[in-house]
Formats: sequence, C-alpha cells, structure tokens
Amino acid sequence: MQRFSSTGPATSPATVGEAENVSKSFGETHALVDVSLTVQPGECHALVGRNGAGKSTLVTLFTGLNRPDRGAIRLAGEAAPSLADRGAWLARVACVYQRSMVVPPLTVAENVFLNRPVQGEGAVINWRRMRAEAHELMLEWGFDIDVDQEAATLTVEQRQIVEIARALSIGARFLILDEPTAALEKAAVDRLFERVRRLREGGVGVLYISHHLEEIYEICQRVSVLRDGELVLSGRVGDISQAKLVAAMVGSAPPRRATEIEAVRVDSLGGTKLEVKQLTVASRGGSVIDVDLSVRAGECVGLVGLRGSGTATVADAVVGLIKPRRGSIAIDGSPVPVGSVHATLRRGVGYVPQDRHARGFSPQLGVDENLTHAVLDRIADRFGFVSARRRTRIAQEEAQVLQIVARSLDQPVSSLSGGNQQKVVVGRALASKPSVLVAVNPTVGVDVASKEALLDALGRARDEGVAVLLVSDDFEDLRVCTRLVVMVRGRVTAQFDRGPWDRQKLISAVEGLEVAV
Amino acid sequence: MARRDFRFVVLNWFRELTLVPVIVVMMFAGSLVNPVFFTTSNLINVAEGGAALGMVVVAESLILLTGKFDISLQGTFGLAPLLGAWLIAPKASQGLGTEWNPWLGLLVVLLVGLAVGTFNGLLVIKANFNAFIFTLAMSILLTGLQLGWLGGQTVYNLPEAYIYLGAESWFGVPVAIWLTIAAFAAAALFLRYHRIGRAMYAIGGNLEAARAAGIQVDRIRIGVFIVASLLAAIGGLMQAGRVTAVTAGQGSNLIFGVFAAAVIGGISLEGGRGRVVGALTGVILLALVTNILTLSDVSSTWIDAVDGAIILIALGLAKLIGTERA
Amino acid sequence: MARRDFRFVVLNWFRELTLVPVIVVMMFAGSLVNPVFFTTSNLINVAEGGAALGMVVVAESLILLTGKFDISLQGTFGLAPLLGAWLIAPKASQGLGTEWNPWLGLLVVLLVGLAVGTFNGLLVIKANFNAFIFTLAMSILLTGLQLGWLGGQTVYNLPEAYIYLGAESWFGVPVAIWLTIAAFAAAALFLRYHRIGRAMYAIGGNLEAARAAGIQVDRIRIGVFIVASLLAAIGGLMQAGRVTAVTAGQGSNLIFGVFAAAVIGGISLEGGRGRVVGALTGVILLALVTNILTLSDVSSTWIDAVDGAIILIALGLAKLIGTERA
Amino acid sequence: GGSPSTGNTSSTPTIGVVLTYNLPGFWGNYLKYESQYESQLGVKLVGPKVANVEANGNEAAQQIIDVKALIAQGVQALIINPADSAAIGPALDYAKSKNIPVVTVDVAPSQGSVYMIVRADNTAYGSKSCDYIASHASGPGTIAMVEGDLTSLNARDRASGCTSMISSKYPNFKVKSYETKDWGTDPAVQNATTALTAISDLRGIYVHWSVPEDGIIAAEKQKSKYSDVGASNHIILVGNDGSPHECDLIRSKTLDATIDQPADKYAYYAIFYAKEAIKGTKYSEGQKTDHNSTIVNVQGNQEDALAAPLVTLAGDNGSTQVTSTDLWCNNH
Ligand SMILES: Nc1ncnc2c1ncn2[C@@H]1O[C@H](COP(=O)(O)OP(=O)(O)OP(=O)(O)O)[C@@H](O)[C@H]1O
Ligand SMILES: Nc1ncnc2c1ncn2[C@@H]1O[C@H](COP(=O)(O)OP(=O)(O)OP(=O)(O)O)[C@@H](O)[C@H]1O
Ligand SMILES: [Mg+2]
Ligand SMILES: [Mg+2]
Repeated sequence: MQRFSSTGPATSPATVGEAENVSKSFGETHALVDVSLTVQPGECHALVGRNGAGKSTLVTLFTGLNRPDRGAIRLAGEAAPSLADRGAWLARVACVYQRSMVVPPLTVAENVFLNRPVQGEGAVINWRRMRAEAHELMLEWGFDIDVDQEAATLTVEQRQIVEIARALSIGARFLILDEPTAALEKAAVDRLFERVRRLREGGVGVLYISHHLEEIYEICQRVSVLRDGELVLSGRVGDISQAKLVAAMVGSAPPRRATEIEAVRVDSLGGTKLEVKQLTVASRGGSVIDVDLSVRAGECVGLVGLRGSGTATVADAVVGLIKPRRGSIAIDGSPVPVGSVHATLRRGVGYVPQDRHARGFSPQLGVDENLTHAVLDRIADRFGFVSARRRTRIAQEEAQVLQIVARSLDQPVSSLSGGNQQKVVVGRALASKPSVLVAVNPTVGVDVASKEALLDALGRARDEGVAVLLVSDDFEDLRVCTRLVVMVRGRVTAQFDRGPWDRQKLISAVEGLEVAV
Repeated sequence: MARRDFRFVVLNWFRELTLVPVIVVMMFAGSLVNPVFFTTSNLINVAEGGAALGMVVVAESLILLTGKFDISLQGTFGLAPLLGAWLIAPKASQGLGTEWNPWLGLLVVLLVGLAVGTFNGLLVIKANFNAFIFTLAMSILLTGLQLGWLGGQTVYNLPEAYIYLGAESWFGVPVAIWLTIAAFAAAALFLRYHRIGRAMYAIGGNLEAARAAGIQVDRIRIGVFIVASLLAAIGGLMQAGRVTAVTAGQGSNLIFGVFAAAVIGGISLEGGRGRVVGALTGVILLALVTNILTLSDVSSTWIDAVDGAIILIALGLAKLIGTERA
Repeated sequence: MARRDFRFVVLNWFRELTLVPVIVVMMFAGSLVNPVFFTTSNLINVAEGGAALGMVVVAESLILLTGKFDISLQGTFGLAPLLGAWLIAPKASQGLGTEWNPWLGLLVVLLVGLAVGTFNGLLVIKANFNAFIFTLAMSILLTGLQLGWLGGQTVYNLPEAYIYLGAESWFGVPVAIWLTIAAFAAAALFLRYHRIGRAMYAIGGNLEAARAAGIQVDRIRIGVFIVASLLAAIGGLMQAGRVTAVTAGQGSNLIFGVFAAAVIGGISLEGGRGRVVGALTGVILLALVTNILTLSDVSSTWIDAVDGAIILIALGLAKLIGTERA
Repeated sequence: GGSPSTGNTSSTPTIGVVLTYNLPGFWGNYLKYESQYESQLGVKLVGPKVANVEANGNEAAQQIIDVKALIAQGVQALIINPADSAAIGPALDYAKSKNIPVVTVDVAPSQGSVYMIVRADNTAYGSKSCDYIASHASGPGTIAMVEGDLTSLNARDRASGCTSMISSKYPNFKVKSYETKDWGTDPAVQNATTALTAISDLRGIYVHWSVPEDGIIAAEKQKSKYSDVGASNHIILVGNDGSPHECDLIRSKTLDATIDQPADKYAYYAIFYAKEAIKGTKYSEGQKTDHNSTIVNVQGNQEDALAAPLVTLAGDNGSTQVTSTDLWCNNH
C-alpha cells in the first residue's frame, strides 16, 4: 500500500479517500473487519455486497459519522480530522447517504444548501441568492422542482434528487453515493451518471454503492466486494465477470443463476380467492391506475415492477392499509370493506409488509408475542384471555419452520439479527394460516440459507392451496411463483404466464422497454 | 430453544422494580425520622393518601402504554364527582336542589368520565390532535367548568352511598385502598394475559406494525382513553368520599404527581414499555415521601422543593439502572 | 420565478397567520362588548398583559423549534427575579438584608437563568433525559425553592433599576411591550436570516441530517435551552417590575398559557415547524381573550372555562386551516 | 362528655399545626408570630404541616393525612387552617374520635365540630371596605373589586360582603368584580389596570389582599390616574391584611385603607384556645372576651370573632387610626 510522507506536500494526492485496515463493531456485530480500500481521483470505485455486508458502515467512517475501532481513514492524503470538526470532513467528502437526510420542513433550496448559507455577509443568509442558485442547479439537472417548495411535499424520487444535488454542489474532491439510484427512474439515473462521469473527468473520486450490478459496469472502473464485513475481492471492473462478482458477494458457489428463472408449474388450480378490479390508488410511494388482478387458490402470482411502479401500493391496498380511490377487492367472491386491515385480515388474509421496521414488529416484545400478533383473537379464550400454551405452541412451530435463531422465545425482536427479524415478520403472517397471503419483499435482508427456508415456506403454503400474491424486486423470490404480472408506472403492462422466464425479457418489461406478452 | 429465558425474567422484574430498594431505604429513613412511622395506622394512612392518586396513575399508565398522553384526567377527576354531587346534594350544601338518588349521582360520575374519555379519544386518535396540547386545553376547560359550575363553592353533605368508596373500611382497611389495589391487579392481569392488553403493548411499541397485524388500533386506543377517564372519575369519587365533599380545586395539579409516579415507576413516555407494578412502586414512593416529610421536621415551606428534588433523584436513579430512557 | 416567489410568500404567511382572522373577529367582538375596548389605553393594557407571557413564549418557541420541550421556564420565571430581589431588598421588605446594588441583583437574575438553562440543557441533551418529565420535575423543584426560600413571603420595596422593565414607559408605551416586541423581532430575524437560526429548523426537522450536514446540534440545542431560560428570567423581571414585587406564586401555571400560545400560533410540538410571528399571534389572541372577558359581563368564575374553550377552538381552527398537525 | 385528656405528664402541652399556603404572604406572617408565641405561651408546636398540592391534587385530602399523622405522634390539640370548610369534616371527625380538640383558624368548618374557631368575619371585611369606599367617594359610580381565589371561602365572603353592602346601602353605586385565580398578583394588577381604563366612573378599587396594591398604584401612576389620598377625584384604594407595608402606604397617603386581619392575634388565640382546650375550659355563647370580641355560634361551633378593624390615616367612621398600637403592623 502506498504511503505518503506527511512532510512532503502532496501536490496531487494519489487518493481522495483511503481506509487502512479499518474495523468497526456494533456490540457483537462485526460490521467491518480489517478493510482497506482506496478511492483515486478521477475514478468511480464501486462497493458492493449483500445487505448488512458493511457498506454503509464504511461510508459512516469515510464521512466522519463514526470512528473506526481500529485502523485509519485518510482524506486527500491526510489523516482524517477529528470527529468533532464536522466542517473539515464536509470540505473533503460529500455524501448521499442511504438514509434520507432531507429536512422535511425546510424548502428545497435550503435543503440543497443545508448548513452552507450562500454567502451574503458572515452568518447572514442571502435568501434571494440561495433560491436563485438552487433554481439554477435544478435547471441544470433538468428537474422541474420548485425550490421554494417544502421538502415534505416531495416524492421519494424528488427527495433523492435534492440529496444528490446537495452532495454534488458541494464541490468536494471525494464523493460517496450510497445506493443513490434506489428510488430513481431511468431518466434520472442517466442524468446522474452523466454528472458522475463529468465529475470524474474533473478529477473527483467517487465511491459508488449499489445493488444494481449493471450500473457498476456502466460507470465504474474498479469494484470492491464486502462480505460479512470483510473485503473479499477488489479489482478492475473489466477483469471481473458478473458471475464472479456475485460469487464473491454470496461467498459460496453462485446460485443457479441462469439466464432463466425457474418457475413452478401447477396443473390444478383452485377457485379464485382474491380478485382485484379496476383498482386505482393515489399514493406517494407509487400510484396505481386501473389494475385488475386475480389470484386462485394454489397459485402464486408475482407482482413485479420498479420501485415506485405501484406494486407495493397494490399490496397495501389489498390488505386495507390504503384506501383506494376506485375499484373493488374481493376475497372468495365477496367484497372486503376497503381501508380496514383488521376486516381484511379476518377474512383470512396474511400480510408481510414491505418495511419490517416500520410495520413488521413491536421491537420491545418477544419473538413469541410478535409471531402471534395476527392471531391474538384465536389464541384467546372466549373472555379474551390469551392462552400462553397456545401462544408458545404456535410460536415454536413457526420458529422451527422458518429456522428463527433466538436465545429464547421471549427474546425481544429488537435484539435479533436483521434476517431473523424478517423471519419473524413472515412467521407472523403464516401463523394465521391464511387462505390468501400478501407478501412484499419477504426475503429482504436474509442470508442464502434462510432465504431458502422462507421461500420454501411460501411454496409450501401455495401447495397447500393458499393464494399467494408476492410483490418483490428480488428475482430470486420469483421462483416460487406460478405467474408474473409486471407493472410500470402504476399500470399492468405485461403478464408472464408460464415459466421459466427469460431474465432479459423480464427486465425489459419491468423497465418498460418493450411489452412482451 | 428454552421456552423462557430465566435471565430475561429476572432482568425484566429487576427493571420494573428499580424503585424497590429506594422504597426500602425510604422506609428505613421513615422509621428513623419518627417511631410513629411503622405503625399500622400510619402505613394505612400512607396507603390511603396514595389511593386516589393511584387510580389515576393506573389510568395514565394505560394511556402511556399505548403511546398517548392525557393531561385532562385531572379535570375529570375533579369535574365528574362535582357534577354527580351537585345533582344529589341539597340546596343548602351547594347542590342543585334536585336531590337525586345517590345511585343516579354515581351514574352521572361515570357518564362524565365516559363522555370526556370518548371526546378525547375521538379527537386525539381519529382527528389526530396532538395529545399534549389537546388534553392540556381540555384540562383547562374541565377545571374551568368545575370552578364555574358552582362559582368556586364546595358541595358537601353527601349521602353515604356517594361517599362510600372514600369513607368506609373493610377489615380495618379503607375501601379506597382495596379498590386501588384491585385496579392495579386487574390492570396488571389484563395487560399481561388479555389479548387486548397484549395488543396495547404492541400498539405502543410499533403502531403501524400492530395495524398491519390486524389489531384494531384505533378502537383500542379510543377504548383506553375511555377506560382511563372512567378510572379518573372513580378516583375523584374516592377522593370526594375521603373528604366527604367536592371542592372546586379537587384535582388541580394532580397530574404532575401522576406522571411522576408513572415515569419513575418505569412506564415509558414513548409507549410500549413498563408495567403497572412499576407504576405502583412509583405511587408508593411518592406517598411515602409525603408521609415522611409530614412526620419529619422539614420546614413546611420546603416540602415542594424536596418533592421536586426527590422526583429528580428517582429519575436519575431509574436512568442509571436503566429502567427508562427517562 | 417571481410569480412562484410571490405564491410561496403568500402561502407561507397564510399558514403562519391562521389566527389573524380570529384576532380580527375577536377585535370586532371586543368593540361590541365594550366601547372602551378600542381605546389606545386599553390596547396598551392588552399588550402589557401579554408582554411577560410573550417573552416566555419566544423562549419556549425556540426550544420547540429544535424539537425539545421545557416546562421549567415557569420556575425560572418565578425563582430568578425572586433571588435577585432577595439580595437587594431591605430586611423589612423580606430581603436578605445585604441590600446589594440593584445592578448586581439584575446580574443574579441572569445568572439564575443561565444556571438553570445550562443544567436543563446538559441533562436533556447530553444525558438524554426525557424533556417532558425532567423539566416537569425541575419545575416542581424551582417553584418549591421559590416558596421555600422566603417562606412564602413577598419581596417588595424594590429599587427603581430593578423594576425598570416593568414599570417605565417610552413614548407612552411601557418598556415591557417594547422589549417583548424586540424579542419577537430579534428571534424572527435570527431564525430567518442567521445560520444558526436556520440550523435550529434543520435540527428540529431532521436531527440526523443536521448532524451529517455539520451542524453542531448538541451545542446549539444546549445554547437554546440557555437562551430560553435567560428570556424567561427577563420575563419574570418584567412581571416583577409591573407588580413592583416578587411573590412566591409568580410563574405558577404560566406554562399552560405559553404552550397554548405557541401551539395555536403554529409552532409544532414535533419540532422544525412554525415561526415566532405565529407565536406572537397566539400571544395576542390569548391576551385579547382575557381582556375581552374582563371587559364583558361574563361571570368571573367562568373565565377559565371560556379560556379553555377558546384554546380548543383555536386548535381546531389551526388544524382545519392546516397550520399544524396540532 | 368525658374530661379532657391530661395524660401527658409533661408540663408543656404539644399542639399540632396544620396550615395551607393559599395566601402565602399572610400565612408567612402568621408563622412568624406563631413561633414567637410558642415559647411565650409555653407550648410545644409540632408542624406546621402544609398541604403539599403537587403530590396530591387536593389540599383537603392532604390535611386529613396530616391530622392523622399528628395525632399518631401524640399531640394533645390541633390548630388547623382548613383548606376547605366542608372537606375538613372527616379530619375533624377523626380528631373527635380520638378526643383531640381542634381550633380552626381563619375558616369556620361547615361540617364537623371544633372546640373553637379563631377568625375574623370576612363578610364584614368586604362590607366595611366597600362601605368606606362608597362613603368617601367623590360621587356615585363604580367600585372595582379585585377578588382573590374564589375557591376559598374567605374570598367569597369578602366578595359577597362588598356586593351586599353596596346593593343594600348605596343604590347609586355598582360593583364590578374581577376574579383572580390562585391569588395571583399579576392577574390582579392586570384586572385593576383594565378597570382603570374601562370604567369611566371608577370611584374606588377594593382588592381582597395586600400583595397587588403596589402594582395597582404603579398602574394608576402609569395611567395618570394616581392622586394622593384626599385629593379631589382620587380613586380610593382599599386593601386587606394590614401588613406593615400597608401601614406605611397609609401613612404616606398612598393607600386609603386596609383591614387589619390580625395575623398576630390569629396566632396568639389559636394557641391560647388550644391550651384552654387541653385544660378543659368551657366557653359559652355570647360570652365577652378580654380582647374586645364575643364568642358567637357559627353552624353549631363556637367562634371567637376577633375584631378586624378598618385601618385608615384619620381613624374616622369607626375605623382605627394607623398609629394604633393594637394593629399588628405596629407591633411587628
Ligand atoms: N448503529 C449501528 N448499531 C448496531 N449495528 C449496526 C449499526 N449500523 C450498522 N450496524 C450493523 O452493521 C452491519 C453492517 O451494516 P451496513 O449498514 O453497513 O450494511 P450495508 O452493507 O450498508 O447493507 P445494505 O446493503 O442493506 O445497506 C449490519 O449487521 C448492521 O445491522
Ligand atoms: N441490539 C442488539 N442487542 C442484542 N443482541 C443483538 C443486537 N443486535 C444484534 N444482536 C445479536 O448479534 C448477533 C449478530 O447480529 P447481526 O445483525 O450482525 O446478524 P447478521 O449477521 O446481520 O444476521 P442476518 O444475516 O440475519 O442479518 C445476533 O446474534 C443478534 O441476535
Ligand atoms: Mg447500506
Ligand atoms: Mg444483518
């Protein structure tokens, strides 16, 4: 590893950012173990790894939000400033964090120039100039966002753009983008890449984190792979095939990653369990227009689309979390009252929500309690008193089927690992022995073996005659499906009836490029 | 996998019962301060002093557990028994003169609790008013009504049935104490073993998760507001019975003690955490402190300051032992 | 751009000034109730009545904007001027007898504000105590000290320099009014145009984002606690000057009005939202209501109830117009 | 009735004291005198216990606890200032059941029985004060009454004393009353200021207690409505309590009058009667006392209705001159 003399002035420092043997633990979790990584000026360095691999943790070290337990961070060839000196960090490195760093009550202009008053005199803010400059920035980006608008009123994508605009306008030599494109549409992604290329040509070093591997091949020169907090692979993008990259990330032989997704074939289907007609929902997370959909017993319908395409909204509307503007939802042929989760779930629906932290569990309560939250009335006697015996039995059963790893059944879910938390959320839905299961990203953040277990559980439910509606942006999940429905911008645009499905075609459909029926 | 982790059980009890050592120390201090302290009659006195407060602490704890807040319980505590008393007391002792049957008066007390609780519940849960400021305004309104209704007068000469809860004893122990113990026990059992009790913890821990699990979160939360107001009304009745009168000032500033007892007893202001047994220790501690100050020679004007200091110390202690991110 | 600007400005002002139509209606009602209402001298009364409250409202608004909470401002409001007065007043009028120079007394007032603010700030921000329960306990302690210090006595016969703020006038308008207007104006300008003012909004709006953007969130939040306590101490001095005495009860229950004014004026209890000009309209509304009720023939015992009702209505209105998810 | 308990062999009787702070200034002075008379009258006082409002939300309930605690400690008599005249009933009943005699100060109980009530007639305070204002006013008009906490019997009595005096004796006068919560000084001053502005024929201000007087005077000065006592168009200001500071104000012609609410006599006679109760002395209705008062019957209890004269500079119309050594402000 190259080192620079601290005495000799680094006329053109060879790195904009450098991590040297850094380690970081949170309690017993070793988020980073002895990781070394450099970002050169003029390069885009990709950082990939599975969920929880430690990528964002490395970002917090590079941006001075955390201090490494061991090892050192260097910026622009110099030792990193002390954590308290935020100003020094900000001058050296700009970042789009994975977590939203938008301040909702402030305007777009202020968010762009957060804590960087467009200099009037001293600490006094020149509003006119700040607005004008923010407006100009937005124009440059080709986004018609009113800079005087409150950030609270922005869509998720617009917020992301605000954050990107903020990071890019700082003019630091080191830029970190942690999953910047997760909420972006294609056009916006292209514009982002265009900017990144230009910055790179201007000598800026970029650390780019994304789960979309194709993006990495598009704009990055080097790639590093983290697995369980360790750096397992690093090299030039051109030298590493996608298969090798995935292998490094997963750690074992690459999964059957053929060009095709295998699918289940089911010959005998039951009657229609879930029927959605002309569903129209307005939602910030992705509106839905005139969606028709039906799921029969024993069928698993995969609802596929980009983030914001409305797939998750359909799921939320089906279980009654959102009130649709129009349309009907029927279970077993009779309509369910809209907008009441309780009423819907009583009709035999199980639900795995998208975000486990937001809707999945009560963190302070035990595994057993969380597993039985959807069946409280079933494990209670006629006076409403809960039978501990029945609760334990159900919880034990689910814990076993889903291979939940916990010290005991009453361990608080907050202290489980992310993957096990996710299993609790799936278990909660399955515990109600539903006849219709609505699952959104059910395997998010779980390891390979656990993923198998979860998908097996879904598959078993399907085989037992449950009608499954599976919303997922992870193609691996789709192999338990019998049929796929693709949504683009809130509308159903394509259907794939029989597997195996061609990955390429599916991606094209999801991206809205061509319609293959 | 062990069904129940012994360590967890012990830890949990330990966290709920942070105050027990403090209470033991206070008891010891009490017996040093004055030999009278450890007499049955004084300890009953302590318990009786904490009884009405305890009812409202149970009420507030239920609301806190579901992640909400109700300041106006103190208003209900005053207004409900006042209206009931007004309808049954003779004109000479500030009643309306209708001299209703005392049982009707008791019904009125409960109805006031019901009405206020429903109103608060609907507006805080359904109309989504901020619980702090809304129930604060309600508290001002209810206390104002209590003052205005009788022009600041006290209603007295109340019939026996009406003051029964506060005035009578069973087996030498005042009914109010039995009733408060019963309320704590019922709340504890309900919260621990009833599906709605468990649902309340789920709601307080993560509202959206509870909703997504099909728990009727709004109905339960409104119900909790109603039950709490009813308990506050009953607490007010106990207090009225104890002094055999309803004063225009009954309940004012009560809520400070209520929050203090609940929070130092480990009920989290953020919802979902804590147990009523902890809240009970909070009530006991406050009642003990008051009693010991009474028995000691602390100059009377300093009592409030000592009280504030002790709450602060208890908060600090609770934080150290980690019951609460208080 | 220009058009957008205009819309933005109008919309924003509209949201902040929800209460203006209510105030206009109240003014109209006032002039119907009593022809005296619209005289300069009465309007000055209204303003003077709201001045000390207004200082504390500015203080609380600053804290609320950064997403915190301070109940003990009312304790500082009472205790700080009491200690100052005690050191300068002669023994005969309940002073200590040291008869310090009044300027030293004023310094003591500020020092008490500084001390309490620093203590609160450190414990709420650094030690992470829950702001509600911690400052509630502090409030009980400070009020208790205020009572205990002088055994409930009133300090009077205060020197002119000490009561200047509350007793003197400039151009026919009491100094207290000028000072409160100045405090509101300074806070408004600071919050809108100063880097730290904007940082306060960012902190209240998204603490993590503010931290990541290099804003020194802890330092600013502690600073805000200190400034707020200083403002409360000055408010207490104004009040003491007005009544030319410091009583043991000064400040008690003040905080209810403070929160009510701030919140109906659009300051969000969740932080990051609202402007002090809105809070000012809240103060004006409350002061007007008090004045009109006083001028009207509403029986005096009903005043509290009417007050509570009006706060509720204002809250409802603010919600309808959408200033606040109150 | 049984003979009073003399079980305590010690020669100094112990007496428990239970007070309120609903009027801090007055009770602060009371306390000072009480400790002064404690040795003078040869008793041992336990307490005072003061209702701790924060922890209880009801002073009356706290007083019951305090009474029980004091009796448990073996006091032979009790001095109580009831927080509420009705709600003190159970405490009195309890004391009676334990044969402990009670002297109440300042408040006559409406439930329960006591040995003696030491109190001045608050209704008379109100009627004397407003009588003074109306009879000394420059012409007919309005009297502004700044009321104390109306949840206290004393404030209500003072209010009704004033209004009934005016309505029965002075048809040309009106009373406009202003409520003040918790005896708050600032609202009192604010109300008086409003009255100064709003009432064009304002002849006088009657304020139920002494603390707001300075602020009211300051407000008058600020509104240029101030004049010395006796000047034409002078707005009469009458207060209550008779504190040393008030006597100074009267001497300096700033305050017209006040009621000498004798904190010293309250303290003295409370202890005195408590001692008499322990001794078992009996009083009868109509009996004249040695200090210019009569024992009267108030709702079945005996009351020593202490003289509470109006204090003025001139001492006219049956009022007491401010120089009188009978006044507590002069033997302070
Ligand atoms: N503040 C924290 N406290 C405790 N554990 C943490 C904290 N931050 C991260 N972790 C843990 O460190 C590990 C690495 O997390 P990190 O956020 O870096 O993953 P990531 O690679 O960014 O994943 P993703 O792709 O899902 O964003 C995880 O196990 C995570 O739970
Ligand atoms: N807050 C916590 N309190 C107690 N134990 C914890 C806490 N967070 C994590 N753990 C424990 O630390 C261990 C590692 O957790 P971590 O989240 O790093 O797992 P992981 O490797 O990311 O697993 P997964 O792939 O399931 O997400 C687990 O045993 C977990 O129970
Ligand atoms: Mg990450
Ligand atoms: Mg993990």
